[in-house]
Amino acid sequence: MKTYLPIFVVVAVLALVPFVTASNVVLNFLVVTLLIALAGQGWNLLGGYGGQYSFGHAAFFGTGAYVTAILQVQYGINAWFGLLIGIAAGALVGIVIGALSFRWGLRGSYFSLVTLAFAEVLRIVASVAPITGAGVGTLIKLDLRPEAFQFQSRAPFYWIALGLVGLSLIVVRGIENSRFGAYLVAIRENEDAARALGVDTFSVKLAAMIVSAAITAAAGCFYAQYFLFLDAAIAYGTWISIDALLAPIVGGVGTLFGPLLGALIIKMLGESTKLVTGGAPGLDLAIYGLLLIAVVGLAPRGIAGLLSALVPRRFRPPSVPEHHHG
Amino acid sequence: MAKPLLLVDGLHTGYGSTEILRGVDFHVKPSEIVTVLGANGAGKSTMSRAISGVTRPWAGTIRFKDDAIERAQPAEIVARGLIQVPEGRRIFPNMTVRENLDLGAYRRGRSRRNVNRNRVFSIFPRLSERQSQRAGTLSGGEQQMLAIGRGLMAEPELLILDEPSLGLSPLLVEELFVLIKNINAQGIAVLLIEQNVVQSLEVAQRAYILDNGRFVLEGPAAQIANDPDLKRTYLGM
Amino acid sequence: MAEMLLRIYAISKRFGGLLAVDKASFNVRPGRITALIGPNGAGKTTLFAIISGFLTPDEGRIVYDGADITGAAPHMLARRGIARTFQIVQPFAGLTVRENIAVGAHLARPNRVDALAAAGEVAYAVGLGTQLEQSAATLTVAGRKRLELARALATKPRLVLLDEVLAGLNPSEIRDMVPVIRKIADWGVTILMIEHVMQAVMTLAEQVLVLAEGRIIAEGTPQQVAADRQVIEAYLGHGAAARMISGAGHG
Amino acid sequence: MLSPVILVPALLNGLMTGAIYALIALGLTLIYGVLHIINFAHGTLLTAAMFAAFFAYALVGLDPYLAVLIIAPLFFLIGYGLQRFIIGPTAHGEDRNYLLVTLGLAIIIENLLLYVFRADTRTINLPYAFDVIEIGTAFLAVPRVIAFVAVLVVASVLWIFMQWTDTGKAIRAVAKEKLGAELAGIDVAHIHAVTFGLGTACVAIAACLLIPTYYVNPTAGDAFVLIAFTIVVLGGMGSILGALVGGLFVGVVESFSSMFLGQSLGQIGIFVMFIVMLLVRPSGLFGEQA
Repeated sequence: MKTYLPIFVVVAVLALVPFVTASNVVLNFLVVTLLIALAGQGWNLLGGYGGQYSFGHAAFFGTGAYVTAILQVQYGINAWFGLLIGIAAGALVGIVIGALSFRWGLRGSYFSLVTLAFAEVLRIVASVAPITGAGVGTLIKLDLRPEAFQFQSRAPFYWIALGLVGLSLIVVRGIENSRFGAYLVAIRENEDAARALGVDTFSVKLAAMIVSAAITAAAGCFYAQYFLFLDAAIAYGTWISIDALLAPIVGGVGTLFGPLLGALIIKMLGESTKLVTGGAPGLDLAIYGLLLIAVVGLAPRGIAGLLSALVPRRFRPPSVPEHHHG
Repeated sequence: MAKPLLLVDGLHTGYGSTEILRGVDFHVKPSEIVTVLGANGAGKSTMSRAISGVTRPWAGTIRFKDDAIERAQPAEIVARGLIQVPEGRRIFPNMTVRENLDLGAYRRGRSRRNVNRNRVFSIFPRLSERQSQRAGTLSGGEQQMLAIGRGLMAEPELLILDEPSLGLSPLLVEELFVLIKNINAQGIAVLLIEQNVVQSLEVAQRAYILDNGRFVLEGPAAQIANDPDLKRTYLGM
Repeated sequence: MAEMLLRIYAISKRFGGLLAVDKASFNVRPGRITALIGPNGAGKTTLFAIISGFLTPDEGRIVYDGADITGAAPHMLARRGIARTFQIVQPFAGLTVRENIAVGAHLARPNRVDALAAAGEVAYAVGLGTQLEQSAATLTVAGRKRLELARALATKPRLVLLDEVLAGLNPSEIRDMVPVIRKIADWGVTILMIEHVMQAVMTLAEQVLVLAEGRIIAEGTPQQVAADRQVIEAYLGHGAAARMISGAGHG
Repeated sequence: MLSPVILVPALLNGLMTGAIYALIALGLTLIYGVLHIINFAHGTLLTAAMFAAFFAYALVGLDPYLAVLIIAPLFFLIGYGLQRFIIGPTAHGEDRNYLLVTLGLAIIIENLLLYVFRADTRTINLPYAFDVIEIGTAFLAVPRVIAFVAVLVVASVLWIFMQWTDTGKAIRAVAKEKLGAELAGIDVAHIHAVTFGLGTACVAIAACLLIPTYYVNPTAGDAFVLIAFTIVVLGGMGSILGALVGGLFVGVVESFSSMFLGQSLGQIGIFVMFIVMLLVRPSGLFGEQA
């Protein structure tokens, strides 16, 4: 249980925020941050631990969001139940994309490209299909009752988002401590060596894809409930694919708290840019791009890695050798 | 005594956080054949890569014709006349033999190309016959000749040959070592990095034995060749 | 004659125009050390890749422990007890030595704690006991070879394929490694090894297979093979037979 | 419905559109073939070049077909600089980093354009934009015919350059055998940057050919990127001929599928083809098997 302690501490501390401030601006900011952290944790499991860089996690996010919304709007199904179905639907999309790309042995850039293409196909379909409201989008009816997963104030939303993030942290920590996790990391480090040691790389990658898709779909479901409006460019837009990979990469790829830390950093940067520029569109996102390049170039292990690098490590290349022949 | 053409002093390098070369000192004089022997993984290729500028040294100096080159780019080192024929040949498989050779003279200007090419063809008549054949379709031995020929196109003063005998049949290996002597007879210094101990010691004047990133032995090649204890201890023969 | 653990029937493998393995047939007896020798490019590593499931042969069959395993995936073969090492070592560079070995140990032990503990035991057996918590990236060549071996052993194999575990080691490191291989055989693990270091082949192997241009050209005890001077000289170069015989003398 | 009266114009129009696709894909495949990286900034560089062509006309009155003489070299330099000073140094030679750095560049360029020019859509009105040429039953817009011919010329020049010049040979050498090229004295970092510059110049030319008949806004290039990816995968990663043939083919497929399925679903046909291609034969029709 010791390894789960940091999760409980972090979640408990964050849970106190609504008691400190009732500011809707602050809570709204934090809800969005948690949402990105959740979507990013999904990406992190597959990309950070498994080394499979998806450029199309919007496919899962959007599916979760649309399924939750459509079930309510078109079929009158309860939103809480819709949340579960939305997560399952996201996982299902994960099975399809994962089974296809991993069965054919797609790796590296090819995998990134194919995930991107799947997300784009879904976006185009959603922008014309009648069931998604096509160009108009889908609006979830306002129904401010907890049973309908809608609340008067932001605080309950915040706690639910925090709960989902906490749950995702526990799931990922559990995976870290399991054979499945060890196999996943082994695949990231060296797929052939893993196969030689008895790792069924297809099944492990597929399983990682399913859990990853489910987590990111949960973020999509929550998004739908929180904003109550979706269209194809929101649900399946490249913005979420980018945020989902940016957060863990900035925070520390393949680390438990990387996505949360990264989401906090990029959202704070985005907000402060907006403040400075007076909300002109574009500049805040340009900063994301700059941040991405800076992290890749200067701190490949993310901000968390940067912090730990400040602490002296045991093994370092000797920049000045201890002995020198004259 | 002639001034050294290549002078390596206290060279350390490696990959990532793994140190491969742990302080290497040696020199090659003009017109000399020097051989560096050692097992797989002793650091031989790392050494030749560091000299050619492909791998950055962590510490130490490399001087060629009295100029420091340890921070120079590979292309600049080639321009100075220090040419490496790498392990595994590294020819351009989808180009013709002639295009391969001409790219060897990339830094030398078009005017000298014909002269150099004819010189290479006189050493390797077989390459002349196969000028317009795609390099990837040559046999292993011919590919090795092409690799050496491409190196000669750059007008080397020092030619580093990294494991040229690798993957060649015993007969071709004999032929190769005769060639190395011929090239050297034209005044080109040769640094021969090899696992083929017997023949390398026959052609070289001096030898160094590399083990675990350090030289454990150096001296005249003949002396090392005739010392069975040394050979057993360091070369496992 | 004892039942064979591994039977290779007329395996062929072609890459484009190149016939890498040409109707190679041989058997491996259980509990023995068999060495596969031959010049560079003879097809030894290709043959290993086929036996371990990384490549599918164009022709031929592989029978292991009485079952046809031709074309089975590497992880299925690992579960049946076939482990391999790679000529070019393939450590999980970002993991510690213990975590590396644990990946192998997980094959028989689903529990993380058990696997990590078992990894420690295997590490001690191959002489990596003091470097357990070190990152695999910091190991020397000799250390990486041991790690490669340890990971394979952690899967509790019946047959291990060792692809040049001695290559890149200096004579004193080879002297340290030879007893480790001997110890593994003494545990009852069958070993098929590709090796260039003749001395080690002569000391360790009970059976030697000579592969040249994709074909098995000689087979027998080390002494029998070394005695076939013509074959050896033609394919392994001048003085090879002498080296083999002197190696045998040392062993 | 399937009479030649409809099919022939659809075919010709598809080829015209396909030519532009081919040119964009040519740049992408060149960069992929030599640097082995997928350049995610390709589409936004196209957008940027379209803005350049737009303003050359809107502000100075420079005809896009003349502006190409300035814009193409300018974007060659931009591409050279991006690879030499940003992408190369930050990626540390790792595949994954190239993906992320070019993605980062794409985000930066697109959003800077958005910041400076807002989301407005702009078009230019050339006096001859609506002139047509009659070929059989088909009426083809003059700018599209010019574009088609121009693409064929550019592709031929590029092919001759790659085949016969020293720099072209050096590019091919680096593509196949980087270490060998380095040790033959070829400055690999320079050749990489030249290649990236050439790829960027290709999109700059494409931009000048597009602007007479197309609009520009900060996301205008995006529509072309995935199509270009499709073509590159279809034609074989790194194959110039593949990009050309693939581009024309995709243009025709799009033309026919939008005729039967409608404009918006026409694109889906391309993506489905893309996914199937990636899954079944990622090395493409003209590529070498990996």
